[in-house]
Parts: sequence; structure tokens; C-alpha cells
Amino acid sequence: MPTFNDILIMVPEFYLVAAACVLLLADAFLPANQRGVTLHWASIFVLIAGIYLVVAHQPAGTVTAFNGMFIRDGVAEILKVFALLCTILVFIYARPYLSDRKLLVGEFYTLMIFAVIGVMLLVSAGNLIMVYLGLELLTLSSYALVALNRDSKLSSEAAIKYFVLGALASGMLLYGISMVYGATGTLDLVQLHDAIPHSSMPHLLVFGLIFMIIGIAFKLGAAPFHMWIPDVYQGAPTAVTVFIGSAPKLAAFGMAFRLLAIGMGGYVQHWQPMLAALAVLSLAIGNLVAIVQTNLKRLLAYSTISHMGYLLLGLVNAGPEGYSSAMFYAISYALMSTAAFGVILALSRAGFECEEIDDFKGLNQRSPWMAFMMLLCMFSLAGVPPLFGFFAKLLVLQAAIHAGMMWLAIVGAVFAIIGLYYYLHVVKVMYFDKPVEGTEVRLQPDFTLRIALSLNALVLLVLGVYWGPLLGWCKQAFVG
Amino acid sequence: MFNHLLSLLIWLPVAGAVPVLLAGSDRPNLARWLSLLVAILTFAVSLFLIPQYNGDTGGMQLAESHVWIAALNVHYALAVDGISVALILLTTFVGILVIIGAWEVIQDKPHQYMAAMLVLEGLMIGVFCATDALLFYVFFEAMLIPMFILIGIWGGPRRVYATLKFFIYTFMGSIFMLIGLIYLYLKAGTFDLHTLATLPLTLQEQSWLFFAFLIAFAVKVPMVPVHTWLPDAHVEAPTGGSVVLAAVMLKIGGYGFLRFSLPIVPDASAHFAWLVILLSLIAVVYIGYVALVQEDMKKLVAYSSVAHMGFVTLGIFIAFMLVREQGNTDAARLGMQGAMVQMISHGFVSGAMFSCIGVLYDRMHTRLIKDYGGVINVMPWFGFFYVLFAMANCGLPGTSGFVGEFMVILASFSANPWIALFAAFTLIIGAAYTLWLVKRVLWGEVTNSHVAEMKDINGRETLVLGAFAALVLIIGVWPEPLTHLMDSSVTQLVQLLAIHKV
Amino acid sequence: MITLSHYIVLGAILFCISVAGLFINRKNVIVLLMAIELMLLAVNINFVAFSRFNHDVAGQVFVFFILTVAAAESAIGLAILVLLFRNRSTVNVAEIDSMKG
Amino acid sequence: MELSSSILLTIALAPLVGCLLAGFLGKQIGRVGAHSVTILGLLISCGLSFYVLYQITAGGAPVYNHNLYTWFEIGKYTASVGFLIDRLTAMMMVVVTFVSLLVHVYTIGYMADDDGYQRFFSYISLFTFSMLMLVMSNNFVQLFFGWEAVGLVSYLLIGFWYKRPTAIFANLKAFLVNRVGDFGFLLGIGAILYFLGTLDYATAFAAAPTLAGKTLAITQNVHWDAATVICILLFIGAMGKSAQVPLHVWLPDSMEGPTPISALIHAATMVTAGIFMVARMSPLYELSESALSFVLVIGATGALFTGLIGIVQNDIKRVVAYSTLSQLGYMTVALGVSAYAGAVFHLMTHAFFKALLFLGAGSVIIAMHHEQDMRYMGGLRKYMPITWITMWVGSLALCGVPFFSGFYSKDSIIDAVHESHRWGSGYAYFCVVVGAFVTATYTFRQMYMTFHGKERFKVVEHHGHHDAHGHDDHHDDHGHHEPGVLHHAPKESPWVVTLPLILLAIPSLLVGFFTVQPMLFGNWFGGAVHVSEANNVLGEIGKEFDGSLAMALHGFAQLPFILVLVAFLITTYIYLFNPSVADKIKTALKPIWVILDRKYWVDNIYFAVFARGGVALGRMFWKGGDAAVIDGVLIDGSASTIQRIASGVRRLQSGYLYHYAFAMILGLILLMGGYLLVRQ
Amino acid sequence: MIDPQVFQLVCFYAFAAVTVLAALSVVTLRNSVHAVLALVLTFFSTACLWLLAEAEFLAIALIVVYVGAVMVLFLFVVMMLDIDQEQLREGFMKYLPVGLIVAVVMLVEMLCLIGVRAMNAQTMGQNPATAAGVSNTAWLGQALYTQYLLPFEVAALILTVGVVAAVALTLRQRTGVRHQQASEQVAVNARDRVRIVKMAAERPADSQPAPAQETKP
Repeated sequence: MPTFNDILIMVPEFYLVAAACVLLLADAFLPANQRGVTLHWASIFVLIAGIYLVVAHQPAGTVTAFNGMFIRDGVAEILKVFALLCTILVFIYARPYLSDRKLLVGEFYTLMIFAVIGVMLLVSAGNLIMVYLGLELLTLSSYALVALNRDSKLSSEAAIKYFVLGALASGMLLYGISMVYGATGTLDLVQLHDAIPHSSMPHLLVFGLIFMIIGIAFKLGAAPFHMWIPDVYQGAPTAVTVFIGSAPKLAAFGMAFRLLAIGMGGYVQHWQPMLAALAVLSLAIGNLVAIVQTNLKRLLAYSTISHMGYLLLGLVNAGPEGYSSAMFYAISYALMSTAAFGVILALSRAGFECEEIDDFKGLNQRSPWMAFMMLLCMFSLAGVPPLFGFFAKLLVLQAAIHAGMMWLAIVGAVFAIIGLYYYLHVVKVMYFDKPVEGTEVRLQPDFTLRIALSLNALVLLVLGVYWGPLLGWCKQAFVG
Repeated sequence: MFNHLLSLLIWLPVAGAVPVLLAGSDRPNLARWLSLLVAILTFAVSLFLIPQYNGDTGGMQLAESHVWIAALNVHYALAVDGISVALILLTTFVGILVIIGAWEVIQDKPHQYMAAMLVLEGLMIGVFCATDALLFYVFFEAMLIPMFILIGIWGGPRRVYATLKFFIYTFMGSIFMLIGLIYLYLKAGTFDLHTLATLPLTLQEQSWLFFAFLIAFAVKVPMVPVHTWLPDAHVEAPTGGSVVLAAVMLKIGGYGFLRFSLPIVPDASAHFAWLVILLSLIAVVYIGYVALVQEDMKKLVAYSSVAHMGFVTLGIFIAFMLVREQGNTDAARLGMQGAMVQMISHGFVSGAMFSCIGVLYDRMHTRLIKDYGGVINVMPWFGFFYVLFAMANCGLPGTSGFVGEFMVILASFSANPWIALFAAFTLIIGAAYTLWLVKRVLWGEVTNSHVAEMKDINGRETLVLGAFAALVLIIGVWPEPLTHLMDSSVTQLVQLLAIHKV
Repeated sequence: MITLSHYIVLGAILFCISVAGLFINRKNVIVLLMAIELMLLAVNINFVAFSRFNHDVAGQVFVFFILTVAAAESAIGLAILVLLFRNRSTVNVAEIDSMKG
Repeated sequence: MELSSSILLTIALAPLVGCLLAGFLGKQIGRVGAHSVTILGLLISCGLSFYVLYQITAGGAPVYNHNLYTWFEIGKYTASVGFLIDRLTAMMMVVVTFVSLLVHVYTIGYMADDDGYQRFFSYISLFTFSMLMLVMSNNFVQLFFGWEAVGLVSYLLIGFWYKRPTAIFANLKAFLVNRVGDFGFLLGIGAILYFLGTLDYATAFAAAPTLAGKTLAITQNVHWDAATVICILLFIGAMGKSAQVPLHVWLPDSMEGPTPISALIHAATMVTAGIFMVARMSPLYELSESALSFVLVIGATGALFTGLIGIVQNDIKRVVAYSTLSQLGYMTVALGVSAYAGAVFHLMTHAFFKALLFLGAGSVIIAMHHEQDMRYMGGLRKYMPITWITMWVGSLALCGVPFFSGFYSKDSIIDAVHESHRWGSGYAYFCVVVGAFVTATYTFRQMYMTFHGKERFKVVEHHGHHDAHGHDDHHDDHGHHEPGVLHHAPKESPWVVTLPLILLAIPSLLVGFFTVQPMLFGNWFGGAVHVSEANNVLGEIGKEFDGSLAMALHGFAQLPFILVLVAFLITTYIYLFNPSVADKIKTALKPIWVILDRKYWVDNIYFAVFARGGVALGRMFWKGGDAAVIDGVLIDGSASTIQRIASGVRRLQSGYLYHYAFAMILGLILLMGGYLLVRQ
Repeated sequence: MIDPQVFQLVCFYAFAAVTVLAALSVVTLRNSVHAVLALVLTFFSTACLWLLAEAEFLAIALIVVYVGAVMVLFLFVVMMLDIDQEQLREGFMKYLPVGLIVAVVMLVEMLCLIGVRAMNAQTMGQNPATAAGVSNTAWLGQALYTQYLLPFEVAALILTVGVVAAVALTLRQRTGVRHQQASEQVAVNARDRVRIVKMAAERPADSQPAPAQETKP
């Protein structure tokens, strides 16, 4: 039976659920003119407090709750902190955008918080059921968020694509889980890990593993399970895209870690080459197709695919070093993509989605600071030192080489060169092109947005110089 | 102050860029004066290196080391030897001149231009100071960003193509080096260059690493056949960009060979020295011919840079032949010194050549040779400088251009007369393309009314060209202080060559 | 005698039918949703079978959750479908291609 | 008494100071200022040079060999800047400064109307400095410095009138051809460093005997003798500088420069640097018979065949230029037979009479208003007697008429060649003897066409207009006006022009008579020139030498003089009495005339092969290599390939849900299939 | 007397055949309504199969929850959306072969990997619930409320999200349609609704009556 201690371990999650419910009610009962502001700040506060709770009462080492359903450890803690952080940034960035489009509804906040709870449950899952439920909580919220702009054709198209493919992917994941369950008779990840060597049906396990990898790959957006990413990124309201590009990637890493490293840790020799193949394909497709994009959101979507390829480079290492580098990569990517989409949000206004690359023409002349922020994001994404993205790449390449996969690191390096091209193209458009007449940029006047965005982008520089502690933190999480 | 002299040198210009940037486009003159101040201060600080660095003992001095990333055992480790000191002085000196050179020329967003220049300067100094491979790499790559912007914003009509090419080329080269460095790190557990130098490696490992380093630095130098970014970058870059590019940035390639290829993979370097030598000679001969037929002045000088940098790589790698095959360390030192002097000298000469072309470009807004002719008629003082630098460019004794080439050719004769034969061919082809350029631009009747209207150089331009001229002549007439500064470091490098790792 | 393989093969067949249904069906989004239901059914059959044959309750518990989630999922899916139809007046899959490339 | 280094420094630097003052402050100090400072500098330099010569020869001063400062010091290799003053150097210093001084003075008159007056003085002073650095050097680095520096000044001076297309073509050509020589020279220095380990003369010469038996591996199996390699490489440098066949092509073109330059640089001093260098390197050359044979053959070829071209030239300066080429050939021949002293002796006498001839030609050119074509001259002797007489002195010296200085030097060379048994000396003897005839032919032809016979120019008086305008830019409109039409009657040049002529005529006449004994046979050069016993042809001749007078008298009966006499008679007949014969001969010997007129097509071949060929090669490398292969295929090609692949891959993202699902299922199938494959 | 095991097997094959055929119809029928009904049939027959496996609770739940709720929702939507059924099936046959090939390839691969033969030996054995001495429902319930309490709560959360999402996506606040606005009703103040106006008892002849203040927002 669950005890009070179980609840204590899960305080951040329970707290957030409660808060989400309160917000839901508040949305219903607050007067319309106060609703937006109150919900906005309340949500941000809720998340900040959530971060506090995650960090503050972190027990030493790994603890489990609810019969091993829930694991609270360093990995979960870091992922949760950054997921919450990203979500806070999303709230700040999204508000002017949504209110310009009359989309600033209470459901946005509640669904987002539910999604974050999904992330938190997923990264803490100790049981395959919890993996599934956490994932569904996250994805169901995301489906709804993508469709949030109900009058947009693109939005609903993106949502249906996301939904169908997402359901297909979770169907496959479930199928895999069922096979693993059949082969081992347990759903608990730790028991699963222990049961694997004794399983009488190793093929069934590998079979299940393949399906589970597909579920993970879909969530990460690794090729060839990436097809949803460009359309969803483009079709979703940018305020939602920025979310989808950040916290769920952390969750996907957490899920991969839980399933592969903890659950299927005994089958490294099987999943390692599969991940390597996915990595190569992701790197190739993401970087190549990004080159020919004209829509910045779509470009960033393809860049996501390629970045997930790099993340997989870390995972193939299949050791603490690799996991920590992959996590580092996931965090860096979440921060970078949040900032990049943040710039798009800051430049969009009512009736104008600043999402075509051409919309950024001559940005340096019109808003040097924003251009500089975007420049930092682009160079960071491209992996140019001294920005954060470089060190993330460094770590995953190192992890791949350490795993004896020099060829994979070289593939990663080659595609980094190709990838560089389109990031530079964005910088080129901002800095070297003349602004198109009549499309003057009006920056969102929201003060908090500017501050948060500047901090977000500058952190790429700061962490680029001072990334040791974060890496140390990540490594710490995987020790023991 | 002297404990952190190197840090100060790196971060002073970088930090100085911030107020310059903040001066904004509304107060361009403030930005100009501020940046000049920063540049002069940096130069002044760099002058302290001369008394602080003990040239007799050699080795890495003025070291600073702090743990940067404990998890990866990465250190913020700086130190300099004689070669670095010389290159840093070159950098800070050129830093001032490009800022003066851009004074009135850059009218569009001068604060950004100046800030980019200062950041670039700081990062380049960082490259010359870093003794941690990762730190080196960070500076090495970060440098690209300001340069990318410099060419892209203030460049010529095809600037986008050029700057993208520049960036991607260089990035392509260095990413493989990164993989090599990671490999080394995994073997040694550190990025410390000194430790890496003593790391035992098999010949096969060394070979792979050698090519990883080679591609990175060959692109930077640039060596044939990865040189084609340079003409494009030069043609499109603003004058200041070209000057920095030619004067300092290319040197980083040569410097990289010294810091990485030589100590870390000596056996592979010796094994593949023939390849580098061959490519260097191709650079001298082939590129010489290519330079001959250029129609754009900057392109011509850019190609000549490639040819001249061929002497740097040649000088470095014949040292292997000399030490390993003949045990002739003195000739090896001569060649290596020649390479180093060539680096410094090429910094001045090419910087000066590009400044000269900038002077013409500012007046005519064209760089095509055929648009000029008879410039000497209207710009005699300019003509004086132009001929002087042209002569330095074709290696006339008495100018700095001669010293390095002379040493390298002498040393290479000791290695193999055929190498010297092809290297010395620069005497002919170098003179041919340079003087043909001078002939078409400077001499003759005034060819068109635009030329007739040109005004001779003003005080600012005279200052820049004069400063270059003074150094070109000083080093040409008396290179001993420079060689002495680097001598102990070069000697130590040459001693490293003799050590077999396998 | 019914063996485990009977159920598993049936599950596999259903899974394949649903997968085939997903992409031979090029016109109607609703059929896609139904194909997904089929897929979940296949999974459920597996779970029930494994649970029964392995004498373990977890599988059936999982089925319970899958049913629950599937219900919520269908609700959202259908809601999105309705939105889509409102915006585009069609549920033809072949016409939903405004984003590509 | 030891020479003081401050004196030597003063000698070298005084012209440099003059150069800098005239060059940088030319506007401020004006024309008079410019020539005053430079001439002052030269006076100091020349005076001190005479003093040094005196000290070295009579004052008992020991050979001065000290370094001033270290240029670089790397391991055992050091390079310094320093002076080596022995008799050879001292003599060269005197020749250089003396001729230079006279040229400076002459220039005052010659360039009186030129805009670039100050610049010109600056250049020639710079030249003097460079030349002094060359001859005074005690090491190879400084030698090379001077070597190239004089080339630079030559480049600047040939292109002095930079508006003339021909001038700027000629200076480029001169520099490049010289660079070909320097290319060899530099390699030679490299070889010296490699074999002898030093760049210092004294050390190198001391170590020279160790070269014996050393070889240089050219290929695996081919090994060349070290000394031969060194000497030939060095001599290639001399071939460039001293315009030896086949690197002679730049010298005639260099006549585009103002005439004082032709006198100073392209006749008296710079072009003889190669001769000086070989003489200086005699300890090395003595080690290699093959190298000396090479020198001999090259020199002999030049002596004869370039002289032949002189016969068909109509430009007064070009005749002198070809004669210079020919005389340089004589000097080289002397070197080739180990008669270094003879070469240097001829160098000295030649410096005087050839400078005289050039300056005289310049004087004529002034008088003819910068008309240089001899076909429009004739009968000038009555207009300009001083020039006429001094030119005759020079000409007779050139022809080697006994008692004139040229006789002593030239005849000694011919004797030396006759004496020598070196491989190629037979050919050389033939060349130098026939060369004597050729020399006399073109010299007399030139004198007759210029000073004698009918006046072939018209004087059309143009009052007012001409004075105001014509003189100011006379060199600009040179060539524009109708040939043979003068606006003024020719007149004798001013004293600044004639004084140098006279001052040069004196040594041209006398210097040989007085110095032949010590310089050639008296071991005057002492240790400066080293000749091994076996090769000492001059010593052999010296045994029969019994005084200058006797030698001259004996000379009248010798074959060379007879040839000169024959030439004199023929030319006198043709040009004084029956000019139409010239045309008849020309028609009769058309093919030969064409060959000579076209200068054996050497220029054309060079231009086609090296200039056009180089440009074509460059264009091929550029367009074919850089643009097409590297940029086109490798860079842009891979970029566009990537772009094309990207566009292709992009189409996979069709927008259709069923394709997306299909992709996922395909991924599933492949993962499963892949596993199945691997498992089996 | 038929062997119960054989009978079970016959039943299994019968229901399995119905399931497969119905599933095939789901993806092939032209009419969406028919497809939904075929899906219902699939569920029914599957439920029967589950009964054969003695998973009674889930079998009933499948019918109650799925057929009763979800499928009705499907029918509802299908009928609500006015879809041109004919056009929707055009070109169906074109893709059928590809689909078949892929499905068969996949099936073969899956069966290879699953290793069906190994499972042939595995029979049902004793019902674990019976072994524990409880009914299937109780057996499941006990696990659900103890061991799987947390997932159970999370499932509740998911259902909430489903509700919120569905409402957020489909609820239209049409202007002109009067409906309750809870938040406004709660937030309202008595003072805003009614204003008590003092006025004279009689209307003065020269003044208009004060307009009544209506404060309905």
C-alpha cells in the first residue's frame, strides 16, 4: 500500500496536478478581464515553485515510490528542472503572440502544465505502464495544443497528422511493450532488466525492443520516424511549437534512457546498432532537407531531426558518459530551440507570422539586438564555439568515439558541415541582406519577453564558456 | 598584471568591443576613437611581452592555468613561446592599423565593424596563447564568427558567397581536427598540449591524426588544393578584413602545424612530409601561374598569399627531412625560422598590399586591374609605397619578404636541391605577377578620366602604409632580433622532431 | 487446445491489418482513426493472452489502462477531426497536404 | 694602417643619404638642391674610394674583412652584414663611384628639362649605394642584397619614363630576366651553404678545397660534382646580371632608360657585377674545369653573336648596347680561361670607354632632340667637336687599337684564350678574334653614320612656339615628330655634358697603358683573385710581357689589329664614299640580315614561350584547375550535389499522411529485417 | 461429448475468423458507417475471445466502454460530418497490392521474430484468479488499487486532459447564442445588477423621467 512517504517523494508532481486543477477552475470562474494576466503569472509562479520543489527536496540517490512505479533520481531531477524552465520560457514568449491572435485561453496554460506533468512522469517512470501513461499525458496535451488555433487550416492539419502518427507510434510502442511483457512477465523496468538474461524468448525481447525503439524514435523525431516533425512544427501555433521543440525532447531522452538503459540495458548489443542507424539517417535527412527550406519553423524542424541524430550519437555509447552527454545535448538543444523560436515569437505580431526566412531580411538594420540573439542561436545550433551547442556536440562526438564508433563520429562531423550551411544562411539573411521595403519589424513590446529572451540567448554564450558545472551535474546523475 | 598578461591581452579587446558596440551607430566617431584606444592599449600591453618573455631560455612562459571544465579535465591554460610572442605582436600591431585604415572608409555601422575587429583580435591572440587543445579549438573556431560578419556585411558584391565559402571551408577543416582531438583526449585524458606531445601513439594512429590536423590547418594556411576560399574571401572582404585575414589569420594555420602536427604526431608528420612539401611546391609554382593571370588585384594578391604561405609549410616540413634523414638540426632550424619569419613578414607585406589596394578601391570602387593604369602620374606617394610593397612581395632583399624565403630556400637546398629549385621558382614567377600588376596599375599613361581624378594618399593612409613600410624594411634589413626572439622556441621544436614516438 | 501462439498470431494479424489499413486508405481520416483502434486491440489481445498464459495480472491491468487512454485519445482525435472538417470541409487524406517538403 | 669601418660606411651610405634627401625632400630642396646633395654624396664617396684604393695599394693597409652586424644567427649558420675590402673591391669602388660621379654631373645637363629630375638623382644615388653594397660585401647574403638592389634600381630607371609603353615593358622584362639569373644565384648560395656551411666569403673560400670529391645527388644515380654545381648556379646569376647569352635579351631593351643610366648601369657598372662576382669567387671556380668551360662557351657565344647584331642596328644607343653585350662576352671568356684579372681589367677599361661612348651617344641625342636613329644623322662632327673627338677615343678603345686602354685589356684576353687549353677554348678563340672584326665594323659604322658623311636631317626653324613648348616635354613628343626633321640646328652640349666626356676620355686613352702591367701580370690583386697554377694563362703571357709600349707596338702586327684595320677600310669605303654599297650588301645577304635584324628570334621565342606561354599556362591552371576542378567540381559541385540530393529527399516529405505512416512502417520493416539478417 | 478443449479451439477459430474478417472490413468497406459497425463487430468477437481466455472483466469493459462509448462517438462523428462516401474510396484498389505486400512482409517478419513455434507449447493452465480464489474482476481490482494505484490516478488525469482538450477544441462560443457564463455569474456583484434610484413619487411636468439603469453586461 502506498504510504505517506510515497506521496512525499512525488510532491512536485502532486503539487502541479493540484495547481493545474486550481488553474482550471480559476479559468472558469475568474472575470474575463483579469483572467489572462492572472493565469499567466499564476502559471509561471506555479512552475517556478515546481522547480523549487523538484530541487529542494531531492533525496540523495535513487528513491522509488508506489511500488517502483515512480523513480526519483538525478536524471529525472535534471530533466524536470529543465523541462519546467523551458515551459516557463514558453509561457513568457507565448503570451503576446497568443493574445495578438486571441488564443490566450486558460486551456493553453492548463494543457501545458498537464503536458509538463506528463514529461515529469515519463522521465520518472519506473514501470512500463507509467512510461505509457506519462507519454500519453504528454502527447494528448500536445495534440490539443497543436490544434489550439481552431480556425487555422494548417494548425488542424498539423494536429491530425501528429495525432495519427503519434497514435501509430504509441500503438507500436505498446505492441513492443506487450512482447517484452510476454517474454519476461514483468512491466517493472528494474525487474525487466534483471529478467532479461533469464528470458526463454530472447527473440521476442528483441522484437519488442524494435517496437519500443520506434516509439522512442518517434518521440525524439529521429528519421525515418520524423515525418510528423516538419509539419507539426510549421502548422502548430509558434507558441506551441516552441514548447514541442523543448520539454518533450527532454522527455524523449528520459524515456529512451528509462526504456533502453534501465529496462533493456542487457540488450545493448542489439539496440546500439539500431540507434546508430537511426542516428545516421536522422543526420542525413535532417541536415539535407533543411538546406532547401524557406520557412524558418520548418527549417528548425529539420534541424531538430538532425540534432536528434546527434543526441543518438551520445546514446549509442550506452554508458554513463554517453547518457550524460546525450542528456547534456538534450538540455542544450531545448535551450537553443526555445531561444530560436522565442525570436520568431518576439518578431511576430497580429496578422504577421514572422516565420519565413525572408521575413528576417535585414534584421540587423532594424533590430540589432534581436539579430544578435538569433545569431547566437544559429551559431549555437550549428555547433560553433564558444557557444553552448558546440560543447554539446563535442560531448556526443566524444561519446561516440569512445564507444568505438569513429565512423559514426565522422558521419556526424560531415553532416555538421552541411548543417552549418543553413544556419549560416539564416545569419546571412539577417545580417547581409537588405530589408524588404514595407516590412518593418515591430518588436513585441512585452518587457518580460525581451528580458527572458535575452537571458535565454545569452545563456547560450555563458554556458558556452562555463558549461563545466552543468556537465558535472549531468555526469553526477548517471554515476552509480 | 604580469601574472595575467596573456588573459589581459585576450580579453582587453574583446571587452573593449562592448563599449564600442554600445556607442551605437549614432556616435560613430566615439566608436572609432574608442576602438582605436582599445587597439592601442592592447598593443601597448603586448609590448610588455618583450621584456617579460625570456628569449634565451625558450619554452612556454607566462603560463596561466585554471581548471575550466573539470569533468573533461579541460583547462584554461595559456602560455607563450617566442613564436607566439612574435605572432601576438603582429596581431596587435595590425590591429591598430586596420582600425585606422577603416576610419573613414567604413561608414555603414562603424561601431559594429570596429567591435567585430576587436573581438577578432582578441580571439586571434587567444589562439596564439592557448596551450590547451580544446581552448585552442574554441578560439580557432570562434574567430570565424566575427570574420564571417566582417566579410558578409561590409564586403563586396559576392560577399555572401565568399563569406559562406570561407566559413564552411574552415569549419570543414577544423571539425575533423576536433575528432582527432577527441580521440587524443580519450587516449590521454587531457587536452593539455604538452601532455599530448608526450603521448605515445602508433604510426597508424598518428597518420589518421596527421590528416585530421592537416586538413584543418591546410585550409587555414591555405594550401593547394583547399585554397580557393581565400581569393574569394579576399576579393569580397572589406580592406580591413583582407588585411587581418592575410596578415594574421592565415598564420594560424602555420602556427597550428607547429603546435599540433609537429609535437603530437612527429612520426606521421615525418612520414607524410613529402606530401606537404609537394603541396607547398605546387602552391609556389601552380599558384604563381594562377596569380599571373588574375584580373582582380585582390585576387592576385590573395593568390600570391597562397604561394607565400607555401614557404611556411615548406619550411616547417623540410625540417623533418633535415632532422630525420640527415640529422642536420641547424638547417632544420634555419628552415623553421624561415617559415616563422615568412609568417611575420607575410603579415606585413600582404597587409600592406591589401591596404594599398584598399586605397585604390576607396577612390575608384573597382579592383579590376584593367580599370587602372598610370596611377603613378596622379598618386606618386602612393606609387612609392606600392612599388615598395610589391618588391617586398616578390622577395627583394632588404625587405622582409626576402628573409623568410631566403632561409627556407637555403634550408631546402640542404634537404634536396630539387625542392629548392621549385621553391626558388618563386623568384621568377613572384616577380612576374607582382611587377606585371605594378606595370598595369601604376605605370603608363593615365588611362581614363577616373584615374586622372584620383587624389594622392592622405595623412591617415600615409600613416598606415608608412607603418607597414617601416616594419617591412626593418625586418628586411635586420631580422636578427626577430629570429633571436624565436630562436630558442624553434630550437626546442626541432629537438622535438627528432623524438620518435614509435 | 488454445495455445499462446493462437492469440499472438491473431494479434499480429490484426496489427498488420491495421497497419495496412493506415496506408492503403488514402481518402478517409476516420478510417485511419479506426485502424488505430484496431492496432490497440491487437496490443490488448497480446496483453490479455500473455497475462493469462503467464498467470500475471499486470497485463490485464495494462489493458485496462490502454482502454482508458484510448477512450481519451479517441475523444481528442475526433475533436481534431471535427476541427479539420470545419476548416477544410473534407476528411480526404489526399487533400491534407498543405504542408510538405 | 687598418681601414676604419666608419670610412667604409661613409662611402656606402653617403649616396644613400643623398638618395633619401633627393627622393623624399625633392620638392622642398628643388632641382639644384637635389643634384647638389647627391653629387656631394658621390664626391665624398668617390674621394674616399680613391683614398681607400690608395691605402690598399700603396698605403699598406691590410685587407679589411669585418662584420658590421649580425643579420641572423641560427645554429651554426650566421649571416652578417660586413665589408671585405681588398684590391679588387677597392678598384671596383673607384670605378663605380668615379663613373657614377661623372654620370651625376652629366645628368644635370641631360635631364635638365625633365620633370622627374629629383627622382632621377635619387635613383642613381640609390644605385650607387646598392652597387657599393654589392662590391664591398664580405658575404653572400649582402652580395645578393646588392645584386637584387641594383636590379631594382635598374628596373626603376629603365622605366623612368613610365609613360612610355616600351619603357615599362623593357623594365619588366629586365627585372624578370634578371630574376631568372637570380634564381640560379640563390640556388648557388643554397649550395654553398649546404656544402660549405657558411655564407661568409673568407670562410667559404678557406673551406673550398673540401669540396673536392663531394657530389650532389640529382637523382638516385646521377651525382654531380659539388664545385661544378655551385659554380654553374652562381654563374647563372652572373648570366642574368651580366647579360650573357641566353639571358642577354633584356639589355638592348634597357636602352629605353635615359642615357646616363645606360652609361652607368647598363654599361659601366651593374652589368659587370657578374664578372666581378665570378672573379670574386675565383677560389671556387678554380675547382671546376667543367664550370669554367661552361663560362667560356657562354661568354664566347655572347662575344661574337651579339656583336653581329650590332652591325645591323640603326639606333645609336642600341649599337652601343650590343657592343656592351659583346664586350661582356669578352670578359666572360676571360673568366672562362681563368684570366680573372684580365676580365676585371677589361671590366675597368670597358667601364671608362663604354661610359664614354654612351654619354657621347647621349650628347648626340641631346643635340638631335632625342632622335636616336642614325639614319637621320650624319655629319655631326662640325656641330659638336668635343663629342666627336671623345667618341672617337672611346671607339678606338673599344676596337682595341693599340695604346688605347681597350687594346691592353682586350688583346690580353685574346692572348689568354689562345694560351688556354680548356675545353671550348678553340671555339672561344675563334669567337673573340672574329669578334674583334665585328666590333670594329659596327663601331666605325656607327661613327661614320653619326659624325661623318652627309647630313641626313633637315633643320626647319620653328620660332617662338618651339621654345615655349617643345623643350618642356621633349621626351614626350619624341617619336611623334617627323623623323629627321629638327627645329634647331644641332649644337654642342653644355659643359656638364662634355666635361664628363673629357674626363672619361682620358682614362679611356691612358688607363690601360699605365695599369696593364700591375693589374694583369703583376699579381696586383693579390689574394683577391685566386688562380691555380695549372690554369694561370695570364702568368704564361706575362712571361713574354715586356712593357706597355712594346705590347702596343707588338699589337700592330697581331691578327686582331689586322682585322680591325680591314673593318676600318671596309666601313670607310662604304659609309664615307659609297653608301649605296650598304644597301646592296643588305640585299645580297638578305637572310643573314634578317636573322641579325630579328636578333636570332630569341626575343620572339622568349615572349611566345615564357610570357604568352606563362599567361596561357596560368589561365589554364586558373580556369581549368582552380575554377573548373576545385571550385567547379569539388566545391560548387559538391554543394550542388548536396542541394540536388536535398531536393530529392525533400520530396519524400510529400505532405500525405499515408506516406508518413508508410515511412514509419518501412522503418519498422527495415529494423526487423536488418535484425533478422544480422541474426542469421 | 465434445472435448471442452476442442470446443474452445473451435470457438477460438470461429471468433478469430470473425475478428479478422471484421477487421479487414473496417479497412476496406466503402461506407464509413459500415466500417464503424464492422469495428464494433471486431470488438465484440474479440471480447468473446477474451472470455475464452477467462478475462471476463476486460471483455465486458471492452464492450461497455468501447462499443458503448467510443464507437458511438465514432458513429456520431461519422454521421455528423457530411462526407461524400463514394469519392472517399476512389483509387482504393490501386494501393491494395502494395498494402497487401507490406502487410504480408511485416506479418512474416513479425512471426519469424516472435517465434510462434515456441509458444505452441504454452497452454493456458489454471486461471490465476481462480487460483487466488477470487473472481477475475476482484483479482484485477486488487491489483489496480494497490500495486497500480499511481497509474490509476494518472489515467484519471489523462481523462481530464481528454475532456479539457475536447472542450478546448470543439466548444464554440457563438455570439448571439445565450448561454451560461459561470465565471461572470460568480463574479457578479449585487451592486452591479441593481441600482436603487431614488425618485420623486410624482413626475414633474417639465422633466423627463430618469432613464432606468440596466446593468446587464
